[in-house]
Amino acid sequence: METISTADLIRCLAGFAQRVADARDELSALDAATGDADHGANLARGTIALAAMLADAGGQRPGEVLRQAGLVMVDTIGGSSGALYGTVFLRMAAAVGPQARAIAPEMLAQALQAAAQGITDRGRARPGDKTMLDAMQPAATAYAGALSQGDSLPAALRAAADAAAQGAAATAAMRARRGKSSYVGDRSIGTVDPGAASVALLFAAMAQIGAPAP
Amino acid sequence: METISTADLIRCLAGFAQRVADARDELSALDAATGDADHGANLARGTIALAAMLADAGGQRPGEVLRQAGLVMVDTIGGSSGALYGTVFLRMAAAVGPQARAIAPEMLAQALQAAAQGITDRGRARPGDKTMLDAMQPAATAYAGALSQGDSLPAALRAAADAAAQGAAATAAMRARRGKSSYVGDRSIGTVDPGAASVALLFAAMAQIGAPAP
Amino acid sequence: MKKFINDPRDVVTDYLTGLEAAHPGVVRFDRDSRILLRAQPARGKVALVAGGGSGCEPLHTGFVGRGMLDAVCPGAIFTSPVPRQIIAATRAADAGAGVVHIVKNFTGEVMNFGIAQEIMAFDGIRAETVLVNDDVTVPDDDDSAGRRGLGATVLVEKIAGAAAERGDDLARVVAIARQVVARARTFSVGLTSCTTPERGRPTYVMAADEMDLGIGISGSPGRDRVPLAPARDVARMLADPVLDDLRPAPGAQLLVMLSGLGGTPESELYLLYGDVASHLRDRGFDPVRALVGNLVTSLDQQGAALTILALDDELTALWDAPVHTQALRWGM
Amino acid sequence: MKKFINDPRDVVTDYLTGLEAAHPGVVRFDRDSRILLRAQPARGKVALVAGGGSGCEPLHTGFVGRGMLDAVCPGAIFTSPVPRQIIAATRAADAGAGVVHIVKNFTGEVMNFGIAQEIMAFDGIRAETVLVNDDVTVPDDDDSAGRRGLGATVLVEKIAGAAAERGDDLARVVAIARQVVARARTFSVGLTSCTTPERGRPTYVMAADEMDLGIGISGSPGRDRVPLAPARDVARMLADPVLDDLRPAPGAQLLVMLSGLGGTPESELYLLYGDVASHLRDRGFDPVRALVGNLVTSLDQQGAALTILALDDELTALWDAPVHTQALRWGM
Ligand SMILES: Nc1ncnc2c1ncn2[C@@H]1O[C@H](COP(=O)(O)OP(=O)(O)O)[C@@H](O)[C@H]1O
Ligand SMILES: Nc1ncnc2c1ncn2[C@@H]1O[C@H](COP(=O)(O)OP(=O)(O)O)[C@@H](O)[C@H]1O
Ligand SMILES: [Mg+2]
Ligand SMILES: [Mg+2]
Ligand SMILES: [Mg+2]
Ligand SMILES: [Mg+2]
Repeated sequence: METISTADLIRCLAGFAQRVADARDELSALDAATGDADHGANLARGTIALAAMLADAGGQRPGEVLRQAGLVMVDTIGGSSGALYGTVFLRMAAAVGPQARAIAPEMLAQALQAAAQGITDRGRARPGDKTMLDAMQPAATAYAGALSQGDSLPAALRAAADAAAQGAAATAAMRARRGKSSYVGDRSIGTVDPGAASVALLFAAMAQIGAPAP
Repeated sequence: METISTADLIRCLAGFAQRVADARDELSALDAATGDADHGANLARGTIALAAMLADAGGQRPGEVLRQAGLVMVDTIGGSSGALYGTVFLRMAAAVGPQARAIAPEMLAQALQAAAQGITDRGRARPGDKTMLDAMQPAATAYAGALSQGDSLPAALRAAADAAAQGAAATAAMRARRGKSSYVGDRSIGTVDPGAASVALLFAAMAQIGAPAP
Repeated sequence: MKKFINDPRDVVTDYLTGLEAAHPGVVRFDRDSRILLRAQPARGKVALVAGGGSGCEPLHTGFVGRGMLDAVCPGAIFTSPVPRQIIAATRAADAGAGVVHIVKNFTGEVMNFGIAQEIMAFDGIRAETVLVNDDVTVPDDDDSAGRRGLGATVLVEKIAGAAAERGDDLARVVAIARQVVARARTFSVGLTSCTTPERGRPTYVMAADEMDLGIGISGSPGRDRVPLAPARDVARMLADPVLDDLRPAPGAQLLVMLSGLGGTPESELYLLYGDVASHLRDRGFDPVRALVGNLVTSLDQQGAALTILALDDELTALWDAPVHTQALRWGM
Repeated sequence: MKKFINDPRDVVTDYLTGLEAAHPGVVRFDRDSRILLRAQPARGKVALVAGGGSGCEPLHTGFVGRGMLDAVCPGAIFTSPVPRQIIAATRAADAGAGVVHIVKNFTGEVMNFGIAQEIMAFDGIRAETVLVNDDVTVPDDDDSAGRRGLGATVLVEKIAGAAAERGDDLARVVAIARQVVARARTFSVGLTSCTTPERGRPTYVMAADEMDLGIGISGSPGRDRVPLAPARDVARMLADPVLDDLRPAPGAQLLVMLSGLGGTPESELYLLYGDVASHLRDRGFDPVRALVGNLVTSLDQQGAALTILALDDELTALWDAPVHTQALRWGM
C-alpha cells in the first residue's frame, strides 16, 4: 500500500465511526470529570451520520469524501467538537484538493499538519492546553518524521497512532486552558481530555487501513 | 391521692411535654409512613409553648390551666393535631369548669369522655378510623370502668394509660378513614397512627402523676 | 439535606422576608401576625383570603396581589395555619364588602378555618367558605377525609379574584368560585419523595424505577406505586382519571394546568404538557388555555399534577383578566 | 433517572412541541430546522437571535416573543447548535433592519456562530455579534476559555429586546447590549450534579455536606468544592465575588437576578434572595429590581446563580418595558 484510495479512506472513516460507537460512554465519562459529559454522545451523533454518508461515497475522490465528512460533522455534532472535527476534515480536504484520485503519503503529512493548524486557528489552542491538539499535533509530527526517515505509509500511520495515543494519555497531567475543562482550574488535572482521546481513536482507525485485513 | 390538684395537673402536662420532646422524631417517622411526617414537630411546637405557659400557671385552678393549655395548642400547632388537641383540652376545661379547686375522679371521667366526644365532633372520626380517637376513647372508657369497679384514682389512670397504649398499637392493623393517612387507602395499613401514639403519651403522663415520685 | 436555608425553624419567615424584598410593590409581609398582604390594600371589594401549610409555594403566597388574593396566612411546613393567623388575615383583608375563605379540603385546614370562624363570629365578622376538593384520587365517599384541594385552588383564586376585582358582590364571587370547584379536577404523580427542612432526609424511599400515582401535596406517599413510565404514558395516566371523573362535554374547551411539584424542571413539564395536550385532542377536547410550571408544590419533590377546568365564556374571560402577583402576571 | 421524557434523543424536540402547544400565541416551532420563532414575526425592527445547548431552559426558548428574542436555535442537551440551525434562525428572524447574534462565550457556541457567519457572508447576510461573558469564576486572562456567558444573557436579551422593539437601529441595539454585558457579572453555586437524559445518572458525585463554587451551566463541576453553608453565608459567597469584580458605585441601583439551576424550588430561591438583598444593602447598594426563579438552568441541578447589573435610567426603563414571552411577562 503506497497511497490512500477512496476505498481506504472510507474504511478508515467507517472504522473511526465504529470505534466512537464502542467508546461512546467512555468518552462521555471522561468529559464528565471536568466538562459536561457529552463528548461521546456528540461525536457519535456525528459519526453515525458520517457512516450513513459513506454508503454513497464510493464514487468520489478522497478530497470530496473528506469535505463531505467535514460538513457532516459540522452539521450534526454542534458544541466544540462539531466545529473542531469539522475543521479537521475540511482542512484535510483542502490540503488534498478536489482532483487527487488517491492521497499520497506526503500529501497526508500536509493534510495532518493543516488539520492541527485548523484546530489552533479555530480554537486558539496551544500545545499543552489539554485539548484535541495534544493528540493531533504529536500524531502529525510523528507521521511526518516517520516518512522523512523513510518509513512506509503503514509504518508512518502506526507511528502517528502511537503518538496520538501517547499524546492523549499525556493530557491527564495537564491543566486545561481551553474548552469547558478550563473553567475548573486545577481540578482539571488528573483525567485524560476527551477530545484528545477521540483523536487517538481517529489515528488508530487510520493505522488500521495500513494493517493487513483481519 | 384522691383528686388532681393544679400542681398535679402541671406535673402531668409538663411530663407530657417531656415525653413529646423525647418522642418527637419517632412521631414524625410514624407520620412519614402514611402522612406528611410532621406530627412530632407539630406537637412539639405546642408542648414547648405549653411548658412555657405552665411556668405561670401555679396560681390558677385546674379548669383554667386546661383552658389555657387548649388555647396554647390551638395557637401554636396548626394542622389537624392543633385543632384536635386544642379541642381535647378545651372540652376537658369545660367539663371541669372554672370553679373546681381540684379535679375529682368522676369529674375526670366526664372530662375524658367530653374530650373523646370533642374529637368526634371536630373531626367526624369514628372508632376504628385509625385516629387519635382510637387511643382516646378506649382510655376514657377504661378509666370510667376502673372507677366504677372501685379502683383508686392512680389505678384508674394506669388502666387508662394501658388502654390508650393498646388502642394506639391496635391502629397498626386499621385502614385510615380520616386525616391525611386516609388518602393512601390500603397502604395506610401496617403502621401505628401518629396521633394515637401521641395520645398514649398523654395518658402515660397522666398515669405518672398517680405514681410515687421517682 | 441540601437546601438554601438558615435555621429550619425559620424557613417560612425567611422565605416571606425574601418574597417581600423581591416584590415590595406587590406584597407586604406582616411578620408579627405572619400573614402576607397586598402592598396596596384593595378598597370596597370582596376580599379573598387563603392559607395552608407552607412548602407548596407559590401557592398561596405567590398569588397575593391585584386580580387574585388579598391576604394569605401561611402555616408551618405542611401544617395548616393556626386560627390566630387566619383571623389576622381576615381582619386585614376585610375591605367592607365581605370576605371569602378559600379552604382546601384538608382536615387541618378545614378545622383551623372553622375554629377561626367560630371565634370571629363573636365579633360579628363573617366569612364565606369556598371548599376546594378537586383531587380525583380519593373516591367521593365517607371512607376518607374526602377529596383534597389541589391545583383547582389556583384556578379558584385567579378566577374568583378577577370577579372580586371587577366589583362582583360577595354572593356572586362565592358562586363563581364554587363553579370553578365544580368544573375542575386534579390527578398527580410523584417521582420522588420531598425532604422537609425539619427532618432533613426524604420522607419515604422509592425505587429508581417506581412512581407514585395519586399523591397530593405535603409529601405524603401516593395511593398506588407503579413502574416508572415514559412521558407519553404518564400523560394518559394523569389525564384519563381526570376526564373520566369530570366528564366534560365532547369538544369542550379546557383550561389545562400542569404543575410541577417543586423539583421538576420546567422543560420536563413542557415536554409532558405536549403529550397531555395531544392526548386531550385525541380524546376530542380542546385545550384552549394552558398554565405550565411549578405552581402547587411539595418543597423539592419531583412529579407533576394535572388540573383540568371545563371553561365557559365567563370563566375564560375571568381567567384572561389582568393579574399581578409574584407567580402569575399578565395584562399589567 | 426519573424524568418526564420519552426517548432521550427526542427531549429537545418533544420539549419544543410542548412549549408551542402551551403558548401557540407566543411561539412557533419550526420542526424541520429545529428553531423556535415568534408566533407573529416582527416587522422592520432589529432582530435578536440566540441559541445554545439545550437543558438551560427557559434560556433561550422561554424568552422568544414580543420585547425579547425573535428566533432561537437550540442545540442538543448542553451542546451548542450547529451552523445550519443558526443560519435558519437568522434568516427567519431577519426583518430587514439587521440581526444581532447574542452569543454566550462558550467555545462551542462561539465557534458554531462563527462558522455560520462565515457561511452566511457568502450570501451577503451579516449579523452583529454580542458576546456575553459575565462569569467572574474565571480570571479574565488567556489561561482559560475566558469568562462564560451566564445570567447576563437574560438581561441582554430583555434589555436589547426592548431597545429593538422601540425601534432603535442596529448600532444602538448592539451598543445597549454591550453596555449590559459590561455592567453585569455572575457567580454560581451548585448543590448537586444534574442528570442528563443521555447518561441517565448524575454527571458527578458530591458528598451531602459539600457544595461547588463557581459552576456554570451544562452541569460541569465547579472550581472549588467547599462545605455546605447556611443561606446567609451562601448569599455572601455569591454576592462578594460579583461586587468585587463589578465594583458598582457606592449606593448604585442594582438589578439582582437570582436564578435557580432547575432543581431548586422557588421558595428556597426567595429565601436566599432575602439574604442576598440584605447583604447588598449592608454593603451600601440599592437592589431596586429583582428577578428570582429558575431562569438559566442545568436540567435538574440544585443550586443558584447570582447576576447583578448596575442600572442606569435607560437600562431601568428598558428593563421595565413590556415583554411577553413564556418565561418573562409584564406590561402586556
Ligand atoms: N479551544 C479549543 N481548542 C481545541 N480543542 C478544544 C477547544 N475547546 C474544546 N476542545 C476540545 O473539545 C473537547 C470537548 O468536546 P465536546 O464535549 O464534544 O464539546 P463541548 O465542550 O462543547 O461540550 C475537549 O475535550 C477538547 O479536546
Ligand atoms: N378527622 C380526624 N379525626 C381525628 N383525628 C384526626 C383526624 N384527622 C387527623 N387526625 C389525627 O391527627 C394526626 C395527624 O396530626 P398531624 O400530623 O400533626 O397533622 P396533619 O395531619 O395536619 O399533618 C393523625 O395521626 C390522626 O391521629
Ligand atoms: Mg462536552
Ligand atoms: Mg402530619
Ligand atoms: Mg401536616
Ligand atoms: Mg457540550
